[in-house]
Amino acid sequence: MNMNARRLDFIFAVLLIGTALTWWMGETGHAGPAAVLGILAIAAVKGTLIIRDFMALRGINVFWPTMVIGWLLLVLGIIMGGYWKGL
Amino acid sequence: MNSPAIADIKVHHPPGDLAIWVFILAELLAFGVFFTTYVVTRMHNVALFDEMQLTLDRNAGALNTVFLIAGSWCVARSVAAIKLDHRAASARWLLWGILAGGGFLVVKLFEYSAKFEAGINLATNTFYMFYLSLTFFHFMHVILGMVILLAVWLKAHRGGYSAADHHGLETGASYWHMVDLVWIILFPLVYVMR
Amino acid sequence: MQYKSQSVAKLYFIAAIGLFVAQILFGLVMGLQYVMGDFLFPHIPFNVARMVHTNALIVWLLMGFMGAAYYLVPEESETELFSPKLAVLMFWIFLVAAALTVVGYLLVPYAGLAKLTGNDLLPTMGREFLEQPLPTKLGIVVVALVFLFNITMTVLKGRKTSISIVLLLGLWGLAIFFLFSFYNPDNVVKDKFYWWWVVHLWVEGVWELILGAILAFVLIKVTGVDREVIEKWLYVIVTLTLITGIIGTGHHYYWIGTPEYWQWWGSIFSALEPIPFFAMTLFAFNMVNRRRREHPNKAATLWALGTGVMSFLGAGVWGFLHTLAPVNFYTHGTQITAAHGHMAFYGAYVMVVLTMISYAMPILRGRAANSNKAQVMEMWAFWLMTVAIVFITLFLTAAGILQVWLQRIAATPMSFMDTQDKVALFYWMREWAGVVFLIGLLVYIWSFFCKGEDKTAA
Amino acid sequence: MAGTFTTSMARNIFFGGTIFFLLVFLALTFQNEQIIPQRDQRAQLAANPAIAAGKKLWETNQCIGCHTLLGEGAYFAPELGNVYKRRGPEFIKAWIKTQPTNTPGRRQMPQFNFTEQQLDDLTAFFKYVSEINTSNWPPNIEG
Repeated sequence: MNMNARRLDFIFAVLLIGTALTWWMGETGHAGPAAVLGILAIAAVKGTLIIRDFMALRGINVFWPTMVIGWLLLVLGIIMGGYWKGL
Repeated sequence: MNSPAIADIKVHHPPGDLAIWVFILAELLAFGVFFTTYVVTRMHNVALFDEMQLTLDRNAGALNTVFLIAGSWCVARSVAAIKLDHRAASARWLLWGILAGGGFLVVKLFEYSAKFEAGINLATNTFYMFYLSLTFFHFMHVILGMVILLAVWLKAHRGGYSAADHHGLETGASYWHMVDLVWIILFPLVYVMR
Repeated sequence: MQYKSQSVAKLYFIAAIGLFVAQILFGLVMGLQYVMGDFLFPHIPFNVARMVHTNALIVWLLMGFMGAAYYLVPEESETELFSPKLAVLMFWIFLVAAALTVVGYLLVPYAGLAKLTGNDLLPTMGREFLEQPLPTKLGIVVVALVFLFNITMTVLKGRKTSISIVLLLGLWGLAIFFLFSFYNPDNVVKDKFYWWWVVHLWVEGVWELILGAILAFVLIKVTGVDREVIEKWLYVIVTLTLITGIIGTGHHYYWIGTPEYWQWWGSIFSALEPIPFFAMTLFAFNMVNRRRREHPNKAATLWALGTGVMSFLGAGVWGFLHTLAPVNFYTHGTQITAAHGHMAFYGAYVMVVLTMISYAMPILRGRAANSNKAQVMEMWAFWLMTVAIVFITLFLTAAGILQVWLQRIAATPMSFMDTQDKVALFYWMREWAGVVFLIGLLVYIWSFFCKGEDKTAA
Repeated sequence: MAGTFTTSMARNIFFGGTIFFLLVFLALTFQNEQIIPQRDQRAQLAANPAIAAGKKLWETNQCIGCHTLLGEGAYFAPELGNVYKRRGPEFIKAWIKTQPTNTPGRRQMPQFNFTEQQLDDLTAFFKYVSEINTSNWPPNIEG
């Protein structure tokens, strides 16, 4: 076991918790702006972890993480905007 | 093993071949436009989308999320292993990643067959047009990702990658993580949020 | 010229330019018929002029592609052509078939031509761009297959470069998708659906591979940039082309009886189609900026850069303007489509063939580049034709916008013919721009005969 | 290692990506074939041979060289996909019979010397096309 592998395991655990949380919010019928914001925040965290650690864009030329994380935040932002207008 | 985590060394390019990254950006753009279209269309059909969303199998969606992040994790571990030159472990992790992808496909096929038996197709209504289009497009990406991983595994299995040279492995891994990343948005958007 | 057999390309290029002139002349006839409806009626009705205009275009572009392939493949493969004789024979068969077809169009009423050429055996005629009689269609298949055999054998016996692989793939795709022109079901929806497998998958699919390969070849030659660099980017660009363009076919499936999901798939993927064209523009400029040598043929470089810019404008921007389903609902089947068609064909395919001719023709005539005087003249032709096509496009776009407004959006919509009268001014301006185009073309041809101090021998 | 960009990888992605998107397109085509029977009026086509005869007349007289049909064709003369609804069968037949108008300066349509039978076939074809489900295109009856 090295540092890097342990870190990956930890991130995997966080991703599982995030997924369980999203699923739970769906099961318990959470709806409305607060729920959407919460679910999108979870997705943002999960996505960022995947991009930075699994895709290993952490610590490389800023162009790449900016593009991919920028894509993630832009899409999530658009979704938030769309749900804000039509909930 | 206490060698330094190699991923922490500053490098200027993303892991894998630059060509796959151009492809990944193009794919992300296509999915991004697809998601945006979904959101805009939903704004005009909130009642329909909210009603139809309840007919989806959320448990299957969540289970598939687990499969994909597990698959992504396995492949990340495979890359971590090869960086320490643990070739057998790397190949093993890769195989687990492919199996996780297979799990995703099986669950998805059960989900689809239930929908098809109910006579649902792309012309059923706007929500199902999006549900089927988005998930099918993504489904095909999972298959493509698995094909790539399989090709990578064949080489890894023969010990073809090493700590010094694992360019192909990283290329395949980057694509596979992209498939996971897209689902991280797709699942809450189509199955959960209302 | 490195290989003797490359010289067959010359025949193809000359015939291509000849048909180009015919295309433009008939275009001017049609343009005049738009405003003087009875011009040349009943001798050359509009439909006949249009058939000659579009079919001449297709045939001369095919001739240009074939000539380009015959020039490019021996040099890339570093070997003589498999069979130069076969290439010459196919040229004459193709030219005679094309000439007979045009004569048939002009002298025999179309229904009579159909009867005469055995259309009853397998009805394939009378669909847009696929008007050719059955024997001509079969002839195209034979010529294409023999051509492909010749080229493929050449590549197989020599060096296999990325450029020749992409080119071959494009040419094979061209031949394969043409086979759908023989499928003509009674069901109009299916007829139209598979008709696009020829038309769209040609111009927004495999032809772009040919375009990319030719452009990459000329860029290597005129800039001296490493083949490695250019070939990598060629692959990236053609990848982007096909991943957007194949499903982009859906933008033709909005209103022809096909299911509505195509509106979404078609809009999304065709909206991404400008990306490969933009990449191509960047590619062309980037390579020219990084050039390692000053090639004496300045005109060829100008055409290459022009292809990058004009294909992006014509195919990319003007395509995007009306590709989204909610917009296309109003613009489908109007002059907007015609505007896009003119600039896209010129910017992408006409210009790339002229790029190749501009680069190869001086070498085929035994010099590295034409004299300064001839090049200046060729560049004048470039600007005259390019500016003319920009104005043709702008005027047709204006006519189209007005047409959409009067006929489709206004509270009391006008009839088609009344609308046409209202936009006549734009048609007149388009016709004058067309005259400028013809002048540009004549200057272009003149530049071949311009004497002057030749640049160093090839 | 990180940061390379190789021709062979670019080529593999080109082939892989192309095959992939071709497969997606074929899947969409497969679905298309399953749905169009609800939209393309094929029952009419099977029941009435005049429609196919009319389509052949439409093709062998190269009508598409001036007109559009469901928005595709030349843009020189009116849209005929919905002409049956716009004008009705009698007008269509009378119009074709009286061509050309010979009005100076006006766009001219040739005289095709159709028989009554052929005119009926053509109108049957126009009726069939006008009933295809085109997602409400054109925006209005003028085409």
